[in-house]
Amino acid sequence: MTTTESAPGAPQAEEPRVKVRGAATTIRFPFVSMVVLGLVVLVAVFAPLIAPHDPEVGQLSNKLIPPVWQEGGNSDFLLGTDTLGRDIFTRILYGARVSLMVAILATGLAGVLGTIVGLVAGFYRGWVEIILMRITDMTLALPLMLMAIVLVALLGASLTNVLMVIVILLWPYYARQIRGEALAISEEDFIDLARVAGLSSPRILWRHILPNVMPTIGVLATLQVALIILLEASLSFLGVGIPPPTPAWGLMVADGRDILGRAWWVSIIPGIAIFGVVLAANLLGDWVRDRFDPKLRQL
Amino acid sequence: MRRFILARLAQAVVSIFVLITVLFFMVRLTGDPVERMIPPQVTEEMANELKAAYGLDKPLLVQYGVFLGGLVTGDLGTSLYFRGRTVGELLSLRILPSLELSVFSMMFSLLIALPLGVYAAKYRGRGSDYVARIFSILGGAAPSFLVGLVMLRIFSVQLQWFPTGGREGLLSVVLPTFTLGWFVSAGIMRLTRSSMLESLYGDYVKLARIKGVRESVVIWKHAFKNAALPVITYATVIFAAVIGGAIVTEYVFAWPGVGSLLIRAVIQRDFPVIQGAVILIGTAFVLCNFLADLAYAWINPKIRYTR
Amino acid sequence: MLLEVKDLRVQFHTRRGVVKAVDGVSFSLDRGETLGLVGESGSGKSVSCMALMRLVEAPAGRIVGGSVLLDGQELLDLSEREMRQIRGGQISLILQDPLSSLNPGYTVGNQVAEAIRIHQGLRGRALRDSVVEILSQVGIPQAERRLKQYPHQMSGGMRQRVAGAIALSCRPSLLIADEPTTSLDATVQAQYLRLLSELQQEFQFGMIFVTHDLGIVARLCDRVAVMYAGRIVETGSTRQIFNEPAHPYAKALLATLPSLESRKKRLLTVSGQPPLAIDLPPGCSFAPRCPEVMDICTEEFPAEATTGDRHRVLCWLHSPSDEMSLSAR
Amino acid sequence: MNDAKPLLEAEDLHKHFVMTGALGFGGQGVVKAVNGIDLRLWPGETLGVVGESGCGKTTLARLLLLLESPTAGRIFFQGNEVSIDYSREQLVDYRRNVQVVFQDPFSSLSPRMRIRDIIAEPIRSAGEQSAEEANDRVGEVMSQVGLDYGAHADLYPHEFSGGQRQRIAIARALAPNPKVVILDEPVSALDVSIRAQVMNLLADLQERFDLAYLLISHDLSGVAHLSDRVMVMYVGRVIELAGAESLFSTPAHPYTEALLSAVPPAHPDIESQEIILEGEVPSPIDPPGGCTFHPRCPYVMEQCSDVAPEHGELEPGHGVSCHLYPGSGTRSWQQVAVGSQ
Repeated sequence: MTTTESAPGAPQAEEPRVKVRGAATTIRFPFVSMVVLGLVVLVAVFAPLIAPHDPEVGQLSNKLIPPVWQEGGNSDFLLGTDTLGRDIFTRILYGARVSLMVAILATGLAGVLGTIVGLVAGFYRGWVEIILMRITDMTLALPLMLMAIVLVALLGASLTNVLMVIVILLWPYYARQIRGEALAISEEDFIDLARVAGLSSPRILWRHILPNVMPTIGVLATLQVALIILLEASLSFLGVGIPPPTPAWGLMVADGRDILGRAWWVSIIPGIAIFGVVLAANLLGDWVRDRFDPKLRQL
Repeated sequence: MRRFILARLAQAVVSIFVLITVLFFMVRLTGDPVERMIPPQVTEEMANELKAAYGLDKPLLVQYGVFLGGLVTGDLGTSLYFRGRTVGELLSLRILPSLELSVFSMMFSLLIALPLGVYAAKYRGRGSDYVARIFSILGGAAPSFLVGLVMLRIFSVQLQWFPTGGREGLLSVVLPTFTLGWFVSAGIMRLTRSSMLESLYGDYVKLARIKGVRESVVIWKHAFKNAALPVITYATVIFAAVIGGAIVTEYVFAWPGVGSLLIRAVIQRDFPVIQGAVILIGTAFVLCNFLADLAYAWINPKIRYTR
Repeated sequence: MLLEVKDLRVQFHTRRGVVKAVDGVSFSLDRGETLGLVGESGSGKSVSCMALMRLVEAPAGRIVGGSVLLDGQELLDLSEREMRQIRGGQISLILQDPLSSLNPGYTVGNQVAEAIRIHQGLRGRALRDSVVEILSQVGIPQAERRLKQYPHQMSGGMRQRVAGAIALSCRPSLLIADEPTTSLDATVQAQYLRLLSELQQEFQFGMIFVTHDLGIVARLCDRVAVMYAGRIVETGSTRQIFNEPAHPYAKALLATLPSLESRKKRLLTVSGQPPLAIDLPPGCSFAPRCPEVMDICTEEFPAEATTGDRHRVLCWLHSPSDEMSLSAR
Repeated sequence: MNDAKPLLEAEDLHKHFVMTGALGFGGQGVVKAVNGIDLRLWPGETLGVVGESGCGKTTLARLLLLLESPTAGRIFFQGNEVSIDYSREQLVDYRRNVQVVFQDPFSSLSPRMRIRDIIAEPIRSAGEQSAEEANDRVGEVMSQVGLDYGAHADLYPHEFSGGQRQRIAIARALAPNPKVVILDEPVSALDVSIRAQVMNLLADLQERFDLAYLLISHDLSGVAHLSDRVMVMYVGRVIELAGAESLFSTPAHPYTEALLSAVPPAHPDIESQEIILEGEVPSPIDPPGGCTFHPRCPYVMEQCSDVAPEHGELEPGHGVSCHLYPGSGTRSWQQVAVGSQ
């Protein structure tokens, strides 16, 4: 703690502070991203209505049919079938459910947990902060993918475990960022003024700090959605994520790995689905960040 | 400065210790490794014998002590799958290939990302900026297993330019390096670009121009040196990306590194090997972070000159 | 005449429209003379200064017209390469904040040396001696020892002296000081102002001193130019402006100064706020706040009225056709 | 003015901050930001506090606002001791009566609250008024500072200019009907032409509601214009305290003298005698021994580096801490004037 006596200040602009500078690159509203993500949500919700086949059971007689536009394709199986004769199109639709569910739940849980920890650590100084931040830093000091692989492997591959592990590994990102924000906001004069007005600490936290970190939480959440989808897909691909026969995209990519030469579509089509969704989520995240919280551009 | 180094070193050691401890107890508490491994038809007697052979019949804390003692002497235990081979032996064969892949990809991504980031910032909003940003956006969104598989399909299966896997000769390193390097460079480029933008608008850059310094010197000497600071700070993120990406990339290309050993051990439930691999990768990760901190302190005179 | 600026115009293209940050600025300056450039934030003072060095942030900002003659040489026509020789060589600038204007990554010695190396081509021992000399000249004690220090190891006053050393290291004929003392304490500001005048005595450079503090103008400057919304609304000798301000805005600025003498009396005020340069009212930009506003003020921009002794004003109260009457109405 | 008891009183206030190393261990020193300050603020008066950076004036304000707890010393309001450690109920009365306006009009207003809620906050937290009464009060204070309730109450801070924001901050401070308002550099962030508007407003409000102001500023002319008495601080201590006219016309302490001379004159024809001090304000981490001003003092004597001078009265109402005036007043004004030749 040091005293900061403000130096005789220069007069500041009378006009509202102009936002130039930094990475506020004009990213236009990510219309395409919104359409893609909206589509994925719709597909996920209505998968049972749209899907032409059963996602988990196929007929071996139908195995490895190429997509409809290739020679030997069959309009019954738009995107072809896998080694067990399951319709890839159907599995992609159902796979969207898995990806979205993991992404939304993990983002939400990690966000709530991290925000609480971050706010408490940023506002109440002393040993509470030290302990919380040590735990946060310790978790952050571990390689994400490695820990995810090992934890899921130890706990056993299941949807719940994947979700839990992702939350355990990702909440510290919120906690650290939110704590920093909370610290910065605590320095603002309006917090002192709220004290002078007689507000209690919990009230200040609720009325003044939380509303001002909300944009950051939103930005982090949008950015993490993409990361989580990618992480879940990688885990499933490695065989330590969602267990078969659930149609998870990562798992589907792994299915076709050994027959890449003969049947590229088994791997590549779900891979493109992952890529598309992650790309859309990333672009949206970038836009949200630049629009609402340019300070965070380094994430 | 010395104090700073010592403090960071202590932090790194504590991190590694916590990692090891947590790992040990997690492995033991999530189920007896031998029981998970042995086939159901094995009699209890044989199982107990096996447990005794691996020292699993002793109390947990004693096991922990033995485990720590083993660590100190470099003994990481024996593999459950490859009978009779020690974990240390298995790992030592894998370290060099892993190191090779990481170093190649890191160099590749730095060579691409730093200049790209700098020029994207300088020509912000123009052609080269867009090229750079598309490169990084795609790299950040494409899962490395997909990139790897597409590469394999096109360059190995179709064109047969490169081997489909393994580590034989220089050619075999090209595809894994690109796959891992692209993913990593996406992050570095974004960081470099944004921190360059910040420093290009700084007053000291203005002052350099006022002094009549040439534009290229303004950019590389004045702006870049300060822009590099946050990039180094975020080296943590970058190393995490290399190490995480390396596991997947090694697996896709059947690269004989620690990552693919780990995945195989996970599938085979070979717990001593998992433990060993995690300790190795985790330690490397923590050490890299420590080195990044040092580099940061060394570049940043504000830390260097505060004892 | 050392410097002659005629009808300088700078525009910024922003998403909200074209900002005429500097809109036809003219003034001149002799060697050894100090011009105080006074105005509120956003009036275009700093942009004008950067424009003199042709350092308006591209691509948003552009010098769209006018002429800048330094020793008779048109700066706006020079190539970028020739202009680099002028910057730091013949024209120097001291920025407002000495903390952010020095590069945190290099030693003080290195940063002072850079300009000398570029413009005078000195190397090695000679360069080092020259750096030490200029640092001592700006009053940095034990300059030799300071060479290896980083900016963050110095106090604010010392840093601003270093900035001064960088600016003066190549003996410029024109020094622009953009509010160099606003971040300094009063007693340190006094030291710095004294230093600047002493150095000016010695080197006889012309100086443009940008400030919002009329007291500094009174103490330091020979002449004053008052800026409002991108234009110089009045310029003249410091005495003329302080004794007989002609433009209502200049009058207002002087009248609003608090002091011991004004104790417990009401200060005169100008209502309203300075306009944004983006949507300037038609006619005179000051008209909406002017206590002496007339019909014509909101319709047409006033032409310049001038008297013989370089006292000029942009105001309908002083019609250019008549003999200028400074005690208007 | 002096017939009543002082409203706000501070007795030998100290605030020391312990500096810790970058990683949180190893004490690196103690910043004596405020180092023994006595202060009395009477009803309806303006006490100016001037000093350069690091003199402790902002810390003093934070202590008086009960935002920091003093390392030593006591604070009284209307004769009753107050402390940051008191229960909320006991503090309500103090919080309502002692309000503040800070320097930065941008940082003072929470960006995500409407003006109405910002101004109402200090009334609501006291919890004595109904929502309607609070709203009426908001309208009342807004018109007192020259804002339009109908047009402005539902806007957010970013829709206002700096000058207007400062008016909002003043309205908020006035809302609970305080007796004391601490003004921490209230106009220094504003443009020159806006400053005068806000200073007039402050003077009007003071007269209308009989407010006591503690005006903290580095701007001597502003302080001279508004203050009845002025306190000069240097590195955590009060070195001179006097009525404004007396202080500005006959400063006693060499530092005050230099500080006044450092203020540029209001007119080019005023021949001011400049006293240029050597060096800069010392850091409060490791201030010089004895009189903290001695390394820069033009009249420095032997004892100055060893013994810190006592605060003594030169004449009633004019106190100074300086060895030039042993036993306060033995060395006359004329002698000092001669010394400065």
